[in-house]
Amino acid sequence: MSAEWAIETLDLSRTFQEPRRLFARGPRRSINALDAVNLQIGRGECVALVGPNGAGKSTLLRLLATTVTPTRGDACILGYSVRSNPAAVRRVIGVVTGDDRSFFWRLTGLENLLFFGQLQGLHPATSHARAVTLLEQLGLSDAADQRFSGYSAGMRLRLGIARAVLHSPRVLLLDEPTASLDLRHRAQVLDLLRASISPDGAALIASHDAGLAASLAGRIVRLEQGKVAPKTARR
Amino acid sequence: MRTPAPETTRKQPGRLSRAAQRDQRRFYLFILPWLIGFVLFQAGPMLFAIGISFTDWLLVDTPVWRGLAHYRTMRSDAAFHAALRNTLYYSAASVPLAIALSLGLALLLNRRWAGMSVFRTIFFVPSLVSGVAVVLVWGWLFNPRYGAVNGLLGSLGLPQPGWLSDPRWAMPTIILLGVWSVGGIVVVYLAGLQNVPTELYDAARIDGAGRWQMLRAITLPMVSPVTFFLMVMVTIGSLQVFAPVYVLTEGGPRNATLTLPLYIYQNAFRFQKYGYAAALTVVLIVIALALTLLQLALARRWVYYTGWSGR
Amino acid sequence: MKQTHAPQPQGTTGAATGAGIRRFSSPRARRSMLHVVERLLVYGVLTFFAFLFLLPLISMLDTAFKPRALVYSFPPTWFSGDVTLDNFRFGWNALPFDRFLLNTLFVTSVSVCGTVLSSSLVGFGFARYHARGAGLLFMVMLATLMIPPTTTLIPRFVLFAKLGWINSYLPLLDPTFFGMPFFIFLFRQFFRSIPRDYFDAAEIDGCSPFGLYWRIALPMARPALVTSALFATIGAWNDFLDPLIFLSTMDKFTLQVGLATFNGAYYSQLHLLMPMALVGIVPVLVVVVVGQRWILSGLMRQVEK
Amino acid sequence: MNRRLGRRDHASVAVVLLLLLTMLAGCASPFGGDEEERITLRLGTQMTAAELESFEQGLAKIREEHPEWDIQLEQTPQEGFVEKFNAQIASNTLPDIIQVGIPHAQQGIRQGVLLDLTELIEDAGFDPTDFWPGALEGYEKDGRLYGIPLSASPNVLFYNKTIFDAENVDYPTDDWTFEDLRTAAIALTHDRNGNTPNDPGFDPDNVVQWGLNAAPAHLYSRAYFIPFGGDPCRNPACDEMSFSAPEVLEAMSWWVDLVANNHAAPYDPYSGNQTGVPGDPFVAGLAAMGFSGYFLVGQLNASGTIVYDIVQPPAGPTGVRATEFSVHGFGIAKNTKHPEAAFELLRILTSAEFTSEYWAKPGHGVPAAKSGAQAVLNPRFQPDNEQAIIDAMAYGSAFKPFVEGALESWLATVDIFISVFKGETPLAEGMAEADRIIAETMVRANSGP
Repeated sequence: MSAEWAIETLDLSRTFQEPRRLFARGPRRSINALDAVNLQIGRGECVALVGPNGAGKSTLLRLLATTVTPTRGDACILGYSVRSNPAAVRRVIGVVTGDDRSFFWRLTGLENLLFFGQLQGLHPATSHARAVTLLEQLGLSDAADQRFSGYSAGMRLRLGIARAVLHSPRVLLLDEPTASLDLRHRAQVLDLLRASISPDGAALIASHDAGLAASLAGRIVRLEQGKVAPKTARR
Repeated sequence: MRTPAPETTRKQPGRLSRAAQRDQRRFYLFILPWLIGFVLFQAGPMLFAIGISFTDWLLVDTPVWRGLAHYRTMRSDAAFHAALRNTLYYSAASVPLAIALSLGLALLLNRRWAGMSVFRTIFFVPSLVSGVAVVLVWGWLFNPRYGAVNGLLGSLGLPQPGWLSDPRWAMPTIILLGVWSVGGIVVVYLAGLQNVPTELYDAARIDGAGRWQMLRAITLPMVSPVTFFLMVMVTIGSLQVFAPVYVLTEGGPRNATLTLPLYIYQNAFRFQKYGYAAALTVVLIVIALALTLLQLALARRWVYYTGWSGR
Repeated sequence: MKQTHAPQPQGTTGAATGAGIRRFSSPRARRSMLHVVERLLVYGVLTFFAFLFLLPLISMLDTAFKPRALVYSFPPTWFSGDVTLDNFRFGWNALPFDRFLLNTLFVTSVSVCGTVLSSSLVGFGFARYHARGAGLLFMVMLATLMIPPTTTLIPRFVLFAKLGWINSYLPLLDPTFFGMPFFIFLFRQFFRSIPRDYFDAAEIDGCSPFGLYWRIALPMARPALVTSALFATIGAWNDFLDPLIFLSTMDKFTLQVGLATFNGAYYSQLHLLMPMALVGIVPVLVVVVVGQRWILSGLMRQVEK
Repeated sequence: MNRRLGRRDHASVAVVLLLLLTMLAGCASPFGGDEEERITLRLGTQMTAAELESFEQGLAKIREEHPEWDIQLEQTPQEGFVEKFNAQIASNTLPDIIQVGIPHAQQGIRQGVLLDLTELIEDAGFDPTDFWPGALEGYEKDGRLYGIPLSASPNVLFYNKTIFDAENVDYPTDDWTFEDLRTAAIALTHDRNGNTPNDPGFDPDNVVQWGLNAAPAHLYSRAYFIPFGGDPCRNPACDEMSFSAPEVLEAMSWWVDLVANNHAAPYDPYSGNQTGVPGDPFVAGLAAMGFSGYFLVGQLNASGTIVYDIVQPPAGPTGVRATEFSVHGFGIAKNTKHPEAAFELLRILTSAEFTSEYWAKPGHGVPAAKSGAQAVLNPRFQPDNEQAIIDAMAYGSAFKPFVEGALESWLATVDIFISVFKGETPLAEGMAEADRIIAETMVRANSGP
């Protein structure tokens, strides 16, 4: 299956319902986190996703990463629909989320990468070599054999980036990849990301970091209240 | 899980650091309620039971010192041997059965489909109904002549065992009855499954993990502290199986369902041999302690605690 | 709105609707087939087990609602179709069940509060702090669970008789405020699956040890909290031996002791025992249904994020 | 920051301690005391709900007539009575008056916690000869009386009229001998092809209807042996037993014959060999006859599905009859502060007037006082022949043996009886083994504390 766009969304919407509470009165509130977003990202493109907190950036990334299913609409990544073929989508994407609970806290950084490499179906030797290289590129070599629970916030984030690019995915979905990084590590991350964007794929980066957007992204998309803000849709 | 990395946090042998001293103080502060309660309500009766095991006592007189006589009696007591054998048999069969079944059911129930809450409640109901009423009902259901169970088996053309009246079937029947109240374990497992971070599943799913892989690599290790808890508790509970054998079989037929707790009860309240009953209790506690220590020792190999260094 | 569209296998009008885009996802049919099969399988297995689990309850219901004569007829008749509420009426009036229910409610609510508060506190101590002797104490605590309750019954009765507590609720309620081993262990296990960082971070922010327990540990172990409350409720509600021994007069009886009064050595009033046993289940059933929702509300919260 | 932490530390300690102190303070609350001069009498019962209902009516009347007494009813369900009784003995807190059956009365006597009533009886001019001797003997030891029976129900022969009619067999009569019983039992037994045990093609593995549901299943089955002249008890207290004495073996062989050769009675001690338990063939309408106590009357009348009547237990070859009582009665705690008042209350509770009004008429049992026995005659309900019960009272006796090791001997020998009846062990060999075990388990009781 081929597709013109690396990432394409059609009326992509997601509504969240307030969690059911005991003794709550009245109907449950629902929140439109994302409201009919239409977006096309071309091959080889790197797009920065900006907007205030709560604008729906994370939701959009989660929808594209197939961890949340759309309420309405659909999105395609390299022609694969997140709705009907999430397995195929997962094979082509690499994701960074800020969640440090997505690692095994009692395993070392390297062990964590090897575990996820194994899930991705990489050959153990390949996986190990690639993990060691990535850890070095991200300045984590010294901490490779240290338990994840002992990592600082910045180290956790960098390990997350290593995990995202471990299997050389064609499409990168990054949520705040440079938050809480010092300048040296930020530069390392930017270098790695620049090198990791495949000409055949794309990268979508949600960030508050204006510099990152400027240096990495060819285009900025602005989300406001779950919608694409019209003026900034194209640069 | 895999090889443990060297501990990075402080830990030096010998004299306690100030932090360790502070930890120590706080530890005792937190467990103070239990310590007080233990000394007030439990230590006494426990020591009393152990003490009585070296004596003959008839409730009203002063206990007569018998030394280890009761423990020597056990060696040649055929009923005790039967009770020991039956109790271990019950544990060995019912613990894995209960754990596996409840984990399986919890995994099936842990989804947001319609009707799941109904199923969850249904599985929990048998553990709500306790006491004589339900044991009597078991008696009816498994009555070899008129019971619904044999009626059902008969209409399916299957053999109809004598259940509780057949020495070969009696213990399996009791085990089956025990599994019925597995609903409580299911609920603990459900709570444990709730504590597994969904982020970990998301990350693994994005990285292409299948269901089987996620179950083996994430769910099982993440609920392993709960599994460990349940294994210890279910084992201890299985060593105390009493109500069904007491009400339904009184240990029969031919001692096939005589369990250690029932034999202890019979000695204390039927035969008025309190000393011997206490000695049997000590043996039961020793067995339970040994099994628990074994489980604790093995736990290091398979129980995964997030972020806590093992003890 | 968009004008162009990605080339699609089947060709499209280009209408930017959810329905339009769905067409370029051919594996959908197969996937939903799998989905249906999975659902059927899961529901099938669950229904099978549900039937097995409900058998005794069905039998009880059947007994409770059928006319007295049929209760004692053998071989038993199942679902005669003859339904009556007489058994409930006679059962309710045979003994002061309203009193029993109130007593049980009181005993249960106090002991649940005691159990959950004290056990979570102690469990936190065991989970969070390293100390000399902690391992030994933990084993001692577990050891108290290993004694068959009938063995310590007489020494306990002697103790409470000396204190003058017989025929009061103190022997039932008091121990619950000093931590129940089962629940201590449960809380320890759940607290240990909370990453240590949360506590370290809070401690650095000036949180007191009690604050760590109250504001970090308890909220994060909400499923455990609800689970233990649930178990404490059921345990206290169904407790039989202790109330039976420590309570003497009918005005103090709990439900289970009252129920046992229908059961004699020679002759049991099954037609009254079964309906009243069912009535006794109802309050705990409500607690279970509500409690389970609470345990699982964690799941909803995660999705919300 | 450290100091602040410290303060919070203390605060949490304070909270915990406060909690504990509150609890301890609550614990210290004393038991209610007596302010008046009324005599407090604790009355311990172990009744079922139905028994309590009528008993409390009677008690209300007593309270009215004796305002000087403050009677506190302490009820324990029968299921937990043993535990409570023992705990009360150990803590020296037995109620002033306590309801006990024979085994527990005998335990209380052995342990010296029941009051010897002999003097009180004499002082009060109370006449124990108005009680059936078989009911009274359960409360006796060495010629002293420690309790008074309230009710005593003998086992009688129940028969299902419908089955007798269908098989065209004459109903049992009070003159029956055990040979009449055997003949009828064989005629009433059927396999699923309709053959009786006397027919050539009889299939003993597929019996669908039994003639009799009874067999001596354990060492308490004394009444099954006595009519044949084979009482296994060797002395009045029955703390010596023999099942291998020739006359006992002969009596036993009659029963083995009935079960193993005539196939006229089922042998399945764990699912309803005893008549009156749920699932037993007589109550199910699948056995023509069965031995049971008075309690079965209430149960059968409640279901109303079985048309039946009763007769006395059959006589043995020499005309001897025997039956056993299930007895309930009251004793007085040795440490009671008010022995006279307690005895007066006990006397009222066991009097013919009280027991016939509040025990026999509601159908709970037969008054142990002879003058109250007529109260069981009830023309309105089945059975018609209630007189059989009163007649059986005369030769009824208490369940024996009384001794401490008896329950242990019983449990230890049950299997031997099974294997003898199943033909796995020869009769003489099995009974010799039973004697060996009985001698061993009863030895402690005989040597005594």
